[in-house]
Amino acid sequence: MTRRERALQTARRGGLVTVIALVGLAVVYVRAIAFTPIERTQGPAQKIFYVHAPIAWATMLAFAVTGLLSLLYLTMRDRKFDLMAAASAEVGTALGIAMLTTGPLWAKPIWGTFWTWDARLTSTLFTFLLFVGYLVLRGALSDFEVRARFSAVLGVMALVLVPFIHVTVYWFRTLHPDPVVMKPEGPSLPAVMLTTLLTSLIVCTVLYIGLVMQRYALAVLEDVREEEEAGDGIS
Amino acid sequence: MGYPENSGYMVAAYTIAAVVVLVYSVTLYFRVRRYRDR
Amino acid sequence: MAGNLLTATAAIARKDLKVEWRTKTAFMSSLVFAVLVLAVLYFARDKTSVGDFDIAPGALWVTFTFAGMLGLNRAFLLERENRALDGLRLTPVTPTALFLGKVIGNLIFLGVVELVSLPLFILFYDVPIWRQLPILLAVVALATVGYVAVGTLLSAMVVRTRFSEVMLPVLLLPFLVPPIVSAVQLTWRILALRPLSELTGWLSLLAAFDVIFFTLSLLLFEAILIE
Amino acid sequence: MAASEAAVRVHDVSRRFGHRWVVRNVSMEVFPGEAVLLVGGNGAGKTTLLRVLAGLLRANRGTVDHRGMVGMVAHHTMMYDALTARENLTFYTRLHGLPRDGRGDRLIERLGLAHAADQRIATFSRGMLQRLAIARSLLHDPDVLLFDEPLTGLDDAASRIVLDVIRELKARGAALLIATHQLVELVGETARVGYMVSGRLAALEPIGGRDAGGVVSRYKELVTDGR
Repeated sequence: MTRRERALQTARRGGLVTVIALVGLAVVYVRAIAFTPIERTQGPAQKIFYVHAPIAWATMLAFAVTGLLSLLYLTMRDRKFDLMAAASAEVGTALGIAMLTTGPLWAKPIWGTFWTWDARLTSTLFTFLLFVGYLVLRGALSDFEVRARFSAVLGVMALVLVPFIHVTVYWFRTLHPDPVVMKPEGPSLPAVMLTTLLTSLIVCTVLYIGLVMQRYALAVLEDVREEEEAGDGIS
Repeated sequence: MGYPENSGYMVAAYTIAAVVVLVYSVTLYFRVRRYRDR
Repeated sequence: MAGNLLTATAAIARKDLKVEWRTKTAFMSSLVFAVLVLAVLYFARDKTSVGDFDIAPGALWVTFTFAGMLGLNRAFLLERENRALDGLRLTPVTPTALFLGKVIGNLIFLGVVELVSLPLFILFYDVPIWRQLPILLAVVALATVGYVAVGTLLSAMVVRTRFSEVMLPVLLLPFLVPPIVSAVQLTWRILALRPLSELTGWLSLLAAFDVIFFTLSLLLFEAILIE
Repeated sequence: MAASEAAVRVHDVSRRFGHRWVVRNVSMEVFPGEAVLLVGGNGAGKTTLLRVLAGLLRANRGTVDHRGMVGMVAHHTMMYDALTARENLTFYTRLHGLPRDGRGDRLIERLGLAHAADQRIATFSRGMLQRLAIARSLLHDPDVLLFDEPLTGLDDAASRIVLDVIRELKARGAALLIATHQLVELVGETARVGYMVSGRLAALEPIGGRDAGGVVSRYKELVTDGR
């Protein structure tokens, strides 16, 4: 099986996983809208939580995977890790867009403003910008070996930075009295709401896996084409 | 009913999330397919 | 071996500063930038509603951060001129010495920009600074070390791309959040003459950031030099 | 000539940039006191091979080992325009960890640059820069010297000085590898010629009394065989 065929196979499998996840998402939608009770104090807008939190989790998972793979690439120098890290970063950025749109839509009705500098929202924003920078750096480097090494360095730095950003933003946040009455988590979720949330978490994780498999396969296919175009190798 | 009437935000958030996820999934599928024909 | 590391680091820092002293381009642009930002922030607010006190810490650190970023790239653009980096790599100088030399060069460069723009800051914002100067300078030093270490590492990468001037801020800004937010918080408390106990939290965060990211940047620097 | 002990040994070296192999399966040796010419069209891989030998580029495959220190003179001077000739050499002396015994000044003298020792090299002509680059590459008494187009852009006087230095180095037992298009001047100094054709060492053979024209026709022969 050539590298190309293996990549196409991964892509097919990834496509299947993605379809399963999308069906799962539809199920979550139906369950959240029709079969989960409306929260008394926050109203239907509270249901955004069942979509926003899992997507935020998948986004952060994607970025963490990129960071770990970057570390692996720097130690093992295997291009597979570089291509996977890049795939995970792109998927994370795409999911991040959904995260950063649903977040404020949830904050507005619940907390009164589209953007409150809540620790979690802010640190996810900075993490998102960090990995947009990662993709921008990759785009600016044509030699694939330099691109792999430099993005791995940035990936590792980003991995270590995220906890720092969270602590900084959290300390910054709690020192100012919270202007809003209700805390997002509210009382611990009743069982039916919790299961909706958990299913959504699983679905979003599966979705991430399906998308990253496809994007990784695409990265390999692009690399194979580049190699063919470069002409003959060495004896 | 007693709870604030803000379902509009929910509808907006659910649609945007679905659109983003679907658009990315579909574009990814077609980006890969371009390499499949040869 | 250690002797060589010290002499090489010193030689690189000296050379950077001597070249900068001769050309002064980056220094002047950083300085002019600092004055402009201080002035703009000072005049761009309604004095009645926004007191000196509220804006001063933010103004100081926006000035230092952006003036600093202007100066960071120059360190490695210097090595790209005439491919001087190749010359360095032909000598027994280790990546560690090169990194330390560049960091020290950048620190001294930024230190001078900061020291020159600090009196301007005092001139613009009449905040009670004299008694607190030592602790304030300590905070300035701690924050600058943090972002210069990361900035030096990132600029070593960025100068090898086509648009390094734009790329450095894009990559560096997220890394500025911990040191700069801490510095602003500390500056605000220092200017408000708050007790030391209120400073320890942010000081420990700043110190932790410096130690972790200085070491990390040092370790990762070699991976950038390999061709 | 110590037949067995090569100064630099290259074994099956290949190097690629991205997916393109620029140097393919090159094996060669250069012996002390010998000058080897490396000829080939632009893009044949001469410069890349030299940079791999100098240790500036990693070989993706194969090995390079050299006995003793390496010096390199390339198209770029690897020095700092804002510094003077003397300052540049002092800087490199420090990086090599060498004693400041005036070796820089002696080399400046030897290469006919005494009159401009304290001028910034930004004001230097192409010939003066080339000679200063040679001085830089000789500071640490290297056993192996790599020249990339040493005579390009030099006037007759400067070329004569460079040729004298090459002769002197050979006499002192250094191993020289010279990539060049200026065959007329250098053929006389050469023991062997290496012909690079699209990344491969098509042939490495004694010059066999060939003059510049002879080497060129031999090269054309190899290129046609190659196709």
